[in-house]
Amino acid sequence: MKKIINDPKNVVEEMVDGLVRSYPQYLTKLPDTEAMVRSDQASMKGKVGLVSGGGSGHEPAHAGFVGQGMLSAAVAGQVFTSPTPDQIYAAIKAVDQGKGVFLIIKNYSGDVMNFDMAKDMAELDDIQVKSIVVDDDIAVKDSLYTQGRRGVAGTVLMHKILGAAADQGASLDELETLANQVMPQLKTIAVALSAATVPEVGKPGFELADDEIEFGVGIHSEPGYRREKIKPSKALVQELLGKLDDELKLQADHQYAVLVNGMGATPLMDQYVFCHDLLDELAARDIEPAFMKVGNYMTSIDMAGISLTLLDMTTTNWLDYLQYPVKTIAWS
Amino acid sequence: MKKIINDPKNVVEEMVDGLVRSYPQYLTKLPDTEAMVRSDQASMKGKVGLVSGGGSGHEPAHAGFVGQGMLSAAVAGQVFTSPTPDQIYAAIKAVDQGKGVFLIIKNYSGDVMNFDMAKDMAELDDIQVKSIVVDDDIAVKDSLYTQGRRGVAGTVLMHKILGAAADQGASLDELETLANQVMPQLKTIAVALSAATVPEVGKPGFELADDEIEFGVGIHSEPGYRREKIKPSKALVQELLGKLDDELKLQADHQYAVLVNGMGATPLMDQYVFCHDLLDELAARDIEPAFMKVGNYMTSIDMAGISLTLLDMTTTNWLDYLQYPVKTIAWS
Amino acid sequence: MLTVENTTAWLNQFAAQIEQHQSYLSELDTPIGDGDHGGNMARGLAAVKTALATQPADLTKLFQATAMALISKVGGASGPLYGTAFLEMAKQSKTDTDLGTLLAAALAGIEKRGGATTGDKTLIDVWAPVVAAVQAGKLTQTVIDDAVASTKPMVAKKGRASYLGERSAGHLDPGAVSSGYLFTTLLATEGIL
Amino acid sequence: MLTVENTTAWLNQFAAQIEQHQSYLSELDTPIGDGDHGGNMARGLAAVKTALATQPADLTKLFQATAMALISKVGGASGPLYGTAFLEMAKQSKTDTDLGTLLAAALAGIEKRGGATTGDKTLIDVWAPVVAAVQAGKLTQTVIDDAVASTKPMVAKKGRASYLGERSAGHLDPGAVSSGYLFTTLLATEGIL
Ligand SMILES: Nc1ncnc2c1ncn2[C@@H]1O[C@H](COP(=O)(O)OP(=O)(O)O)[C@@H](O)[C@H]1O
Ligand SMILES: Nc1ncnc2c1ncn2[C@@H]1O[C@H](COP(=O)(O)OP(=O)(O)O)[C@@H](O)[C@H]1O
Ligand SMILES: [Mg+2]
Ligand SMILES: [Mg+2]
Ligand SMILES: [Mg+2]
Ligand SMILES: [Mg+2]
Repeated sequence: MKKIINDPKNVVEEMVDGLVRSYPQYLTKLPDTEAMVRSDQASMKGKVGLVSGGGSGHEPAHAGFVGQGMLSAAVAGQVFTSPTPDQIYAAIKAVDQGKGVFLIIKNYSGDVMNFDMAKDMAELDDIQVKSIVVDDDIAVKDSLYTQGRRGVAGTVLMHKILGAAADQGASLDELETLANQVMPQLKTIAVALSAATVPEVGKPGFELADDEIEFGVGIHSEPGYRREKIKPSKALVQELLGKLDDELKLQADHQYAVLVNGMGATPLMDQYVFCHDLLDELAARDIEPAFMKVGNYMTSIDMAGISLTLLDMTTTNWLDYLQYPVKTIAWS
Repeated sequence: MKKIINDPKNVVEEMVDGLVRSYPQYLTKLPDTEAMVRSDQASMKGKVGLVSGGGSGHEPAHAGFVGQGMLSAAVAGQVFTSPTPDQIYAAIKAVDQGKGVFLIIKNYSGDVMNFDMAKDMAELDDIQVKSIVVDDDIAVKDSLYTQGRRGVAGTVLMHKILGAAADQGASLDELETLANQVMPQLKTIAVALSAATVPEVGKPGFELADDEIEFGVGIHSEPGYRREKIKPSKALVQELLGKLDDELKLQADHQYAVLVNGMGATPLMDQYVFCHDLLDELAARDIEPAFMKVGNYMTSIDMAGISLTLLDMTTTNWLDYLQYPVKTIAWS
Repeated sequence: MLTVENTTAWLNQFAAQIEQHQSYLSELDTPIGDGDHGGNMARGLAAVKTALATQPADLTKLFQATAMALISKVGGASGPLYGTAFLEMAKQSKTDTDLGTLLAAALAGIEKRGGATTGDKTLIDVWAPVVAAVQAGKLTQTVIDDAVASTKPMVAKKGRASYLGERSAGHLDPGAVSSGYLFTTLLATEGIL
Repeated sequence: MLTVENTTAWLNQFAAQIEQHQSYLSELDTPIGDGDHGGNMARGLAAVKTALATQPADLTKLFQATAMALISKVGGASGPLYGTAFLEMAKQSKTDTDLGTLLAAALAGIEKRGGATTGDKTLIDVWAPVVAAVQAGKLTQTVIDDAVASTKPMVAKKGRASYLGERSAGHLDPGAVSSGYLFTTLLATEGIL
C-alpha cells in the first residue's frame, strides 16, 4: 500500500483538517467532531437544513457538496464507517434554523441506524427531523429479505435537487415529498477494475486479475455481485445501460439526467471515452440526455471503475433544480 | 493494462467526442480536428482570444478550462503528444476577434515547436499572435544547455490569471506583460508513487517498487530526477516545500496562492492529508495562503502522485484574477 | 450475579480480546464487508476502557457509560447495535439486574434497531442462542463456539454481507465473532455465571 | 540522383521500417521519454504513404506533400522536426535537387527549429555525420550505424530526455534511431546514391 498519508489511524482527522483549512470560505468544522458546516451562515437563514454524510473515503462526497444551493452540513465518519449519532446530532443542531432539518441517508445498515439515533436525539431537543434513505444502486435485488439496495452516486443528484428546493424555501414536508418522488426514478450501477485500499487495512478489498472486472460493486470495496473478463468500454456501456433499461424502462420521449461517476483512480480520459459510447448507445434508443455530469463525485478511495446513474425527470421541474446555481467545492 | 477504453488508437478521438457531447454548453469541436472552442460565442466578442492545449492525458486540462473567464479554446493532441500546427491554427482562427490571440504553451520541445509553427500560419493570415511559454517545474535545472524547465500544473494558474484579465478586456500586449510578470513567481514540484500507462504503450512509463517514490516527475510519465523510499505525507511536504522555498524564498509577509494537484489516481483523501501537513508547514513559516485549490487539475492519466504549486502574488492584484468568476467544466 | 466489579472485569477482558483480534475481525470483514469491523470495535472498546477506569457508581451507570462510549466511538453497523444493547441493559438494570433478563432486553434492542432476525447471518445468530442458554442456566463455551460457527454457511440477508448474495456463504460473520468474544469473556469472568 | 520514382520508393521503404519497428521506437522512448515516438512516426508515415500514392508532379511537390503529412500527423517533437526537414527540402528543390544540398538544407532547418546541436543526444547526432558523408560522397551503413550508436552514452541536453540528466546516458535516442531508418533506406534505394 503506497499512499500519501501519515499514520493510517489519523487519516480522517488530518483529512478533514486539511480540507476545512484549505476551503474555510465553504466549510467550518464543529469542535470535537468531524462534522463540517456551511461557512456561509447567511445563506442558511430561515431555510430547512440539509444534512448528509457517511463513512470517509467517498470524497468529494459529502463535504464537497456543502454550500449554498446544496448541503448545510456533512458528517465524516471513519473510513468506510458510518459516523456516530452524537456527531450527526451536532450537525443537525448547528444548521437548524427552526424550520426543521432534512437528512439524506445512504442505505447501509450502519448509516441508517446512526442517523436514526441522531434523529432521536434531535427530536428530544424539539428539532423537527425528516429524512430520505437513498437506495439507487440496482446491482443488488431489493427484497424484504435483504438489507435493501445500497445508496451510491445517485445520492449526489438527491443532494442537488433537494438543495435547490431548500434554497428556494421549500418546507420540511415539501422536501420529504420531493425526495420520495425522486427516489424511484434514480438508478445507478457500477463496475470496478480494481478494489479500494482502506489505509488501516493496508490491502485491496478484493483482488482482480489483470483481465478481470467486478460487476455490481458498491462504494465500500466489498466484492460485487459478479466477476467477469474485462470488456471494451462500448461493451461495458451496453451491459450497464441494459441493466438500467430493465429497471427504468428507457423511452425516447422521456427526459433523463445522467451522472457518469469515476470511482477514484479512473482517469477522465476513460470516463470521456465511456461517455462517447454511452451517448451513442442512448442515441440508438433515440435518447439525448437533458443534463449530464462527468467526473469524480462519489468515489471509493482509489478504486478504479465507473458508476452510471440515470434519473428520469419526465414531467417534473427537476432539471431546474439540477441547473440551479450552487456555491460548493465540488459541484459548479 | 486495464482501462475503460476501446481500441487504444482511437482514445483521443473518442474522448474528445465524449467530452464535447457531454458538455455542449461549454465546448464545440472544430470539424476534422481535436480542437475545442468555447460554445459561448458572445462572451468572446471583442476580447483577445486565449488558446492552450497539448498532448492528451492531462484531463481536465486543458478543455476543462475553456469558458468565460478562462480559455477560448483548447487543442488536444494524441496522448502525451503535442498537437499539430494545423489544428492549433484552426483554433486560433476560430477564436480571433480581431484583437489578437494569446497562446499559453507548456515548455516541451514539441509543444513549443508546434505552437510556433501555428503562430507562423496565423500571422500569414494577419492574425496577431503572442505567447507565453510556461516553465514552472523546478525539478529540473534551468540552463542554456538543457531543454529548460517543464510546464506543469502551474499552467492552470496562468490560464486563470490571463483568462480573467482577457475577460476584463486586456489587450494582447497587456496579456503578454502580465504573463511575463507571473512566470517567475510561479513554481511547481511533483512526486509520483506510480507512473502513468499510455493506452497505446500498454504498460507504465517506469516501475516503482511498493516502497518507492519518484521525485521530480513531470506530467508525461518520463522518469523523474530521483528515486527514494516512500515517506509519510509530512516528510513529503517538508521536502517539496523546502525545494520551493529554495526557489521562491518564502516570506511571512508575502501573499501566496497554492495549488495542490492530484496526478490522476491519488484520492482526494490523500490530497487533503497532504494539505493538512502543508498548511502546518506553512504556518510554521508564519504563512497562510491567500488562495488555495486542491484537486485534479493537470493530471498524468493514471499516475499516483501530487504536485505542489506556489505563486507569489505579493504587491499584485492577481488574487482578484484568481477569484474572478468563470464558467468552465473544471474550475469553479 | 453481576456487580460493578465483575462487570468491569468482564468488559475489560472483552476489550482485551477485541484489541488482540482486531486484525482478524477486519480480515473476516473483508471478503463479505468493507474491512473495518476490527478497527471499529477496537476504537469503541478503547473508549469503554477509558470510561470504566473511573469506577461507575452502579450497574446502571456502568452500562450507560459503556453504551455512550460504544455509540460515540464505534460507528458503522456494529456501533448502534452494541450501543443499543448496552443502552437497553442500562434501562433494564434500573429494575432488574438478572443477567438473563438484561441480555434478553439487549437482544430485543438489537433486533429492533437493526431489523434482523436469526438466520440473517449477523451477530444476532450468536446473541439469540447464548441469551437462551443464559436464561436456562446452561451457557457453555460450546454453545458460544457453535453459535459463531453456525454463521459460516449462512447466506447473509442483512448488513453489508447481504450485497454479495450467495457469495457470502462460507465465511464467518465478523459481528458474530466479536459477539463470541463478548460471551466467552462473560463466561470466563469469575462470579458472573 | 533523386527522381520522383526513387524518392517515392525511398520514403515508402522508410514508412515500412517505421511500421515494422514502431514498438521498438516507443520502447526506446520509455526510459528517457514518454513512450510515444513509435506511434507518432507510424501515424505520420502512414499519412506520407497515402499522400504519395498519387504520384506527385515533381520532387518539390513530393517533398511538400511529405512535409505536410508529417507536420499534420506526427505531433510531438519529432513532427515539427521531420516536417521542417522535408519543408526545407521542398524549398531547396526548386533550385537544386542535389541530395547533399537538400539534406544540408534539411539539417539546417532542424537545427533552427529545435535549437539543438550535435552532442545534445538528438536525431541531429545522426543527421550531421550522415549529411557530411553524403556531401563527401562517402555514405555507408557503418556511418549510419555508428552515428546512431554514438547517442547511447550521451547525456541529453535537449528534448524530453534532458529532464533525466545523467540518467539519460546509456540509452539510445529514439529520434536518432528513426533517423537511422531514414538514411538506411535512402542508402538501400536503387538509383539514389
Ligand atoms: N441489521 C443488522 N442487524 C444485526 N446485525 C447487523 C446488522 N447489520 C450489520 N450487522 C452486524 O454488523 C457487523 C458488521 O459491523 P461493521 O463492519 O462494524 O459495520 P459496517 O457493516 O457498517 O462496516 C456484521 O458482521 C453483522 O454481524
Ligand atoms: N530540440 C530538439 N532538437 C532536435 N531533436 C529533438 C529535439 N527535441 C526532441 N528531439 C528529438 O525528438 C525525439 C523524440 O520524439 P517524440 O518522442 O516523437 O516527441 P516527444 O519528445 O514530444 O514525445 C528525440 O528522441 C529527439 O531525437
Ligand atoms: Mg463500515
Ligand atoms: Mg510526446
Ligand atoms: Mg464493516
Ligand atoms: Mg516521446
